[in-house]
Amino acid sequence: MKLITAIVRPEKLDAIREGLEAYGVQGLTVSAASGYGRQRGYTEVYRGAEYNVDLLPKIRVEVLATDEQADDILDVLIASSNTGRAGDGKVWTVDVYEAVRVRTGERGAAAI
Amino acid sequence: MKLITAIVRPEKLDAIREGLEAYGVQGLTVSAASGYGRQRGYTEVYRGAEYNVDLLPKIRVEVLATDEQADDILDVLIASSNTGRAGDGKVWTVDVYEAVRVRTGERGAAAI
Amino acid sequence: MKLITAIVRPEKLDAIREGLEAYGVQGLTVSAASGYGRQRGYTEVYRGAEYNVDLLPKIRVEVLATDEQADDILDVLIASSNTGRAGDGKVWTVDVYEAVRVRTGERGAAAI
Amino acid sequence: MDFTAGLVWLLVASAFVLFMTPGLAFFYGGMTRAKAALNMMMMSFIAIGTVTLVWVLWGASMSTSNTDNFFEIFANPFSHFGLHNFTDPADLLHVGYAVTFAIITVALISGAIADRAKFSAWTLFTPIWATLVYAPMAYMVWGGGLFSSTGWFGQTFAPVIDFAGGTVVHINAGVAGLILVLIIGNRKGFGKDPNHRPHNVPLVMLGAAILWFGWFGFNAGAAATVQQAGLIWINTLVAPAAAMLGWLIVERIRDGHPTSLGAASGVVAGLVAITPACANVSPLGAIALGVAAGVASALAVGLKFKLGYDDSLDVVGVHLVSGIIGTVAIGFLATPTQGPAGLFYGGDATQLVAQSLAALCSIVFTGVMTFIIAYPIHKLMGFRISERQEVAGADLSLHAETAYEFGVGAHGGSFQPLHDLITGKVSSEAADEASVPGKESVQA
Amino acid sequence: MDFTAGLVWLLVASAFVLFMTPGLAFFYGGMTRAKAALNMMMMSFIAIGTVTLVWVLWGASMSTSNTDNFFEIFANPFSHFGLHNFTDPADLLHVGYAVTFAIITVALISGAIADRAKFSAWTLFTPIWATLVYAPMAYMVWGGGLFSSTGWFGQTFAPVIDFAGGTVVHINAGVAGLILVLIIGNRKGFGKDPNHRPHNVPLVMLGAAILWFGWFGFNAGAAATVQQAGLIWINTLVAPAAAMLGWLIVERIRDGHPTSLGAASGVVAGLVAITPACANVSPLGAIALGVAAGVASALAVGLKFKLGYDDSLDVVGVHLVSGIIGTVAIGFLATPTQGPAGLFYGGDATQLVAQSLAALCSIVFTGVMTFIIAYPIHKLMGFRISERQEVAGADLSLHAETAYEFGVGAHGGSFQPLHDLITGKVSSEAADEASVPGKESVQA
Amino acid sequence: MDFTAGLVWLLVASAFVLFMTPGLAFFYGGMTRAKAALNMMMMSFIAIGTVTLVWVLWGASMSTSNTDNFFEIFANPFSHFGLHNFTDPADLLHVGYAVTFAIITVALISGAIADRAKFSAWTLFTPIWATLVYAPMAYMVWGGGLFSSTGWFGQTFAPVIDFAGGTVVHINAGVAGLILVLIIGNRKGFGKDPNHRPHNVPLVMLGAAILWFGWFGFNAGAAATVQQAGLIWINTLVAPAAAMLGWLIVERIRDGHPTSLGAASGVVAGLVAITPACANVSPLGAIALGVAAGVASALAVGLKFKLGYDDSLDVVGVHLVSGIIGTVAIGFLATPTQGPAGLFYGGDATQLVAQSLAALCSIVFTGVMTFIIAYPIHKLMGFRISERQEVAGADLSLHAETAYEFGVGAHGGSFQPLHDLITGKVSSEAADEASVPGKESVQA
Ligand SMILES: Nc1ncnc2c1ncn2[C@@H]1O[C@H](COP(=O)(O)OP(=O)(O)O)[C@@H](O)[C@H]1O
Ligand SMILES: Nc1ncnc2c1ncn2[C@@H]1O[C@H](COP(=O)(O)OP(=O)(O)O)[C@@H](O)[C@H]1O
Ligand SMILES: Nc1ncnc2c1ncn2[C@@H]1O[C@H](COP(=O)(O)OP(=O)(O)O)[C@@H](O)[C@H]1O
Repeated sequence: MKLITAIVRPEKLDAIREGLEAYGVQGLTVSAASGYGRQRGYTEVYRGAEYNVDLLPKIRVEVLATDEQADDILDVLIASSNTGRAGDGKVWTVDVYEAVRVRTGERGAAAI
Repeated sequence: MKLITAIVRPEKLDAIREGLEAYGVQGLTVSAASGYGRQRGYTEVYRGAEYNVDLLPKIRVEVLATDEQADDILDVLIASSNTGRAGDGKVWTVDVYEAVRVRTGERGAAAI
Repeated sequence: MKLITAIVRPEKLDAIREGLEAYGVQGLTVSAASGYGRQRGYTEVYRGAEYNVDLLPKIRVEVLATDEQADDILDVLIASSNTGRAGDGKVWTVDVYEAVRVRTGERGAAAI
Repeated sequence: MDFTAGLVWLLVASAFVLFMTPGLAFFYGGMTRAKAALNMMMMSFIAIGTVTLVWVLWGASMSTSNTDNFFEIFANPFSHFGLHNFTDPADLLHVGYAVTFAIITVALISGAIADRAKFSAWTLFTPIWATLVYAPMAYMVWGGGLFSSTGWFGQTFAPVIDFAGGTVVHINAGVAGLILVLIIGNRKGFGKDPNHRPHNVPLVMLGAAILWFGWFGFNAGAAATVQQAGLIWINTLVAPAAAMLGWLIVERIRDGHPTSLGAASGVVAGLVAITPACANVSPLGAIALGVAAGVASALAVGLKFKLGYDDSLDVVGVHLVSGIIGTVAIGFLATPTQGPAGLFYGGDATQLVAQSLAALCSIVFTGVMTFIIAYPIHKLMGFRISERQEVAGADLSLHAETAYEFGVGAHGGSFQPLHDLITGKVSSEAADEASVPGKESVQA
Repeated sequence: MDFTAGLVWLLVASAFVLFMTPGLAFFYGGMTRAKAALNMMMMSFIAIGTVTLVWVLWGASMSTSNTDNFFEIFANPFSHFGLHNFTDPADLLHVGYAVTFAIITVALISGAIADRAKFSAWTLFTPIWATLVYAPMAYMVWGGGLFSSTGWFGQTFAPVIDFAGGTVVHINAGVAGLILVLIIGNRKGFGKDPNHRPHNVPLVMLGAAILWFGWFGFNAGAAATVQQAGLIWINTLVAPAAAMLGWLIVERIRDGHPTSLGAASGVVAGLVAITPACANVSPLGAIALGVAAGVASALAVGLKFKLGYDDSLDVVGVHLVSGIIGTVAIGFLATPTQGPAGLFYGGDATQLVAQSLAALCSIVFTGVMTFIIAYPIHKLMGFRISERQEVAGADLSLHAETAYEFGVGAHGGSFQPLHDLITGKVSSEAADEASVPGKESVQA
Repeated sequence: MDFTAGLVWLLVASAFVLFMTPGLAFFYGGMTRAKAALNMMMMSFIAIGTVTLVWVLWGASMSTSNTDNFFEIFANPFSHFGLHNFTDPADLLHVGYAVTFAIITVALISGAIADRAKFSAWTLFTPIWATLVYAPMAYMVWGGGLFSSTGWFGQTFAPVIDFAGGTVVHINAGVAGLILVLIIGNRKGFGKDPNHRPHNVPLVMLGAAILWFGWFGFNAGAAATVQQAGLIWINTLVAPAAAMLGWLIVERIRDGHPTSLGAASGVVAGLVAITPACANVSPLGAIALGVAAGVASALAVGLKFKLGYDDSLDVVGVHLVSGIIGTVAIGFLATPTQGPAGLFYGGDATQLVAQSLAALCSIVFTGVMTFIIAYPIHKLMGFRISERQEVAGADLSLHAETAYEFGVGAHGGSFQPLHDLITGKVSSEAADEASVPGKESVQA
């Protein structure tokens, strides 16, 4: 199994959910994050002062997937969160050693 | 070493802490998340309108553990957060390549 | 590639960012967390009552890095967040199977 | 001239009523999503600015009785231009009281178009509407115009009883809100997106509390005698109290739980209903009126989803519906001691007919006039922000601010990712750097 | 009748006092956890609803002096039923002033049972308590009953001095709160769970500010002369100012840091203490009284943890303790210019005895009566929510709302996971789907 | 003495003005970072405590005209010590009105030193400053001292026109704020850290709303006639309305977006400017004055970054700048009906000179005196918290509290990690356990 983590623009959440649902993903986890990549380095004027800001709000979307589906889901995530501009974010995959559905205790692929 | 991540019901935090402490776990990390799995699809009425809601609040509990303890801790987490109903959540384990205790710089199992 | 995760004191964020920038890291992700390790067990008096508190606020800093740089970055993170006292936190590293830059679709080391 | 007790009360009451408009800003602001809360409040604040200027310059003149009027619809705007030519020592106090009504009526409208109105369009709309709709309505009902005892309508049917503004304020604002919704359309996700729930209910309750407090000035400020003041005070307490209970009972039965948003809304509905009737019904009548308004508005606010128009913060459901109820109820509930008796007190149907017709007339007048004002604005400059601005939130995209910044965590400032959206400055280099899909230009 | 200056002040003061109850809602609401904040505020709001109706229907009648009374405890509830038969032009104004006191007294009680009271039980409790406890107390002290100059107590000992409600309001509410706590029990985690800290201290401070503002009406509203009004005004400023300093000094010494919750609480303690005494002590006396109240209440609020009863928001520690201090202090600090002199001003102990006995009597009366009302409610319908509802938060489980929804992030609405808890509707299929352990039925 | 209408208004106005100081606390508190919001509000609250005591004890005496004064700078502090020896029935009412001005003037200063002042030092500073700076200023301008018609300045140039406190309140507070900034230095990250943005803009707007509401009492409370009261009321509405528009237009042109922080600040700037002039300019004059103040202050608040002094919440940019504008504008805009005419109304330059000189004198007087008071405090006990306390936030480190605790999530209480920082108690064992780098001792 794989865990796919995407750090992407908050406004892309709806698109991602639609994309994943279309592909048939049954669940996901979302949380708030912030960060910077190459898009760093805005100057914002507020009440006469100039501020450099680089931590921008992002969301973290995590999807647990079987090894077979992982690649496709990665593609879905990228496709649905891409705008073509800096700040689009990162997606990465790690190997999952074990996964369990709490309700039933099912393990492995059955747990997803 | 392993990192065990549990995405579970917020109200289970106390039970989880008690379970882990009873087992002898010395530390954990908690953060806020939300998500959906199979429990998706409520209809909520608010001020005369019906809304579909599917992102429900969860907490993420993470525990760093030695390979030997990982399985037991997984079981503790599942046992203490199970209610038997959809929405109970997921627990998964990934391999950790290296872990360090910041205060002392100890590495590996000693860092846990 | 590696993903390095640090659970550290919130007030260390600036030091960490400076440390990473000095080393040449181009991006990072930050989120809020809380937890306890060995520093657990304060008693706080509030309005005449004594409370035991053990979940303390932390931040989670995540950096995606190539295998070569991972060790150095680990050291940078530890050095910049260390105070020598309990509560300093944990840093751990996991293997990353795949990483993608959403904007360009670049994969692997090029995505970092 | 030395102070008299009545004028001191007027002075105090005027401050009370002015306080209501910020109160409304909190009431409305708490009900929107967090990302459009400031914009919502700004619509009320800017109305204080623009309407005050209008009123001082020509509005007061237009709504004040004098021999020189335009078909009993409004008075000469220039006879007291800039508040000149007032001779009675108390005249400025009366103007001060009157302007607070003009302000809040305009501000009330904004609730219908939460989250999506262009701030510049709204800023333009407010002085025009105050001039062409509010000032005439005030003149017609209170200034000696059409509906007053000397006007054609008043003489033909009966002078309208509208002590503190059922037609002038609430029906007026409610209709205007409805027209604006029809022109600018629904919020994205209307009736589907659960995030449209209020983001800060304590703020809503604070707004309701300030409104209620100020409403004692609103209703009782013009009381002529101690008896009348006492009656109005009691009614202004009793009707909203009863309406709150009415609203909560509807919720309890229909949805299973009484909500605090319902309590706050019920209070406002009761206040709206008692406004025209406050000097003409007994305390028991006020209870009945309150319950009726609370129940009716509680049921009405759900209708918008069925009918498909997004009156976001229920200006129609609360102000129009309860405003009509209060205005018409006078025909039934008016006690003979304070004027013509209503049907339930042995009067005939004259007053009921007059009240109903007047309500109808003001609906038509305001509807038409508001359309005539707002539609060209919408066509010429656009009354609505772009979808992208709406998704980003009106606060960020129009005001370059966010309402809250609690971030214990790590956010360097959540208003940044929309840098170009805010500033409208997208250099070609910045366009690449900026996290922005398009180059839409932005106007607040 | 034309306005008089005194009646205008009464009119204004009544609005001030009504504003206090929402103020209290914010004061209390900010002090609870976020997940029960709305419920806390709703307890005050609903009290405005129910007590207003009680008062208009029979409460005003019960507390107004007339020849027809029940053992000097309350007057005939039907002589002015529905506010009929009032003849003086100013009567309704006086009723308006009086009802605001009844409302806030009832609302005050709710602080003792934060986070865990069943809303339906509270809603039922309020009109009964207002009828059987508040109205009699008001009659006995202010309406010509037992403790007044014509009553048995007043003639035997001395008429109680209680200008604005040390016994009627604060001791009364404090005792009632204590009894309710003993009946319904402590919050889960009482004295152990650090999350019981206030969730929004600025809201607490706003509440305190509104309370202070309104308290000028509360204390001075019934002033008979300009001198008295001036004295009361000054005392209503000075005593809370001194009490705030007293409280903060206790905190600084005991805990090492002066808190803003302490400042807000100190202000309220000082206001409570000066309430009965405001017309009878000098400004320097008010300073002394304020410091005493601030110090005493600061020390008292910690006691509940030792004694093990969960007076959640310190109704006992602040209102009962400082209410007693203010009531009894009159026996020492009363200046001879305003009535009988206190011990420190050369008077004898008569007044001190009368004040102390009256305080005692009202403690006993209210304690017994509150028990008689609340215990059956608790037995019959339950005065407390289930543990699961308490853990989920009273807002979600009783009102299907959350106070805040700031979520920039991703929460589709945090009130969902308790769908069945809220609606009580668990279909067998939904029961499986729903994230809910039990099938407990829910009543708000 | 029976109530008179004028005295009832004074009574009400005093409560209005007292309400302004908590209003200011919210205005300022919302503008700071979340982690110092309570500390900010506490600076206002504690000022109510300390200044009230000062005023009751000797301040009222020092600022009240009597034959026994010190070089026309202040009156005998002991002649009315503890408010003794007042003979007029209305005297205490006038004292009540006056003390509210003293309180808010002191509180205003705190905005300049947000986020970094030591609370104990501030607590010490306030009564001394109220005694040595505010009371003399009040005496010199309003009490019969230097600048009044009987004082040397008044007789040499002309009596200063300062109806409600352009010099006494706003220039005074603005200069004091500037001196404190120069003494204690800038916030860490000043001009660079975007987290210095306001953490709760609705709270700022609430503060502005309460200030505006109260300001009707502030400006009109001392009105002598109905005409004057009407004029002042209108001007107190018009000037801030115009100033809000002025400020927003500057923002729109310069930054591309009108902000709600700008609207709130504009309102306050307009209120400041009209304060001295409210009884002496026409409504049209008030519009002009308001626009000028709004534009000037909007431009001024940006200057601090250029000049490098961290007047955190713009006490200088708003109160000093608009205070000077209002004071000096009288020389141009004063209408002849209310006193000497200004230049634009055919008067000569006498008044303009007097106004300008008086503004200058008060700048110098306050500047010197504030330095003499604050510098020793800074040297002896430190006026500034440690950098570590500043980073942790003044709320946690000085008051052991956090403003908000919304945590649906998991935070057991965000004030813990600084256990020793708060308590100052670091046992050697705890020192190891505690998550704390140093052993700094802490004083709130
Ligand atoms: N090396 C990294 N490690 C962890 N997170 C990163 C890294 N680089 C970028 N991110 C995350 O991705 C988000 C988007 O970054 P972006 O500017 O699109 O990066 P890039 O253009 O370098 O791919 C950042 O806000 C940050 O949260
Ligand atoms: N495939 C998945 N990937 C990531 N998170 C998931 C996934 N499925 C479920 N979750 C997380 O687990 C939580 C509980 O899901 P639940 O409805 O109990 O799932 P299931 O019944 O499918 O096991 C969800 O709110 C979500 O945060
Ligand atoms: N075993 C663990 N698993 C997950 N997170 C941990 C663990 N131990 C500690 N942490 C995290 O590290 C933070 C700092 O812990 P700390 O007291 O410094 O740990 P220690 O002293 O044991 O290294 C905690 O607040 C918690 O978030």
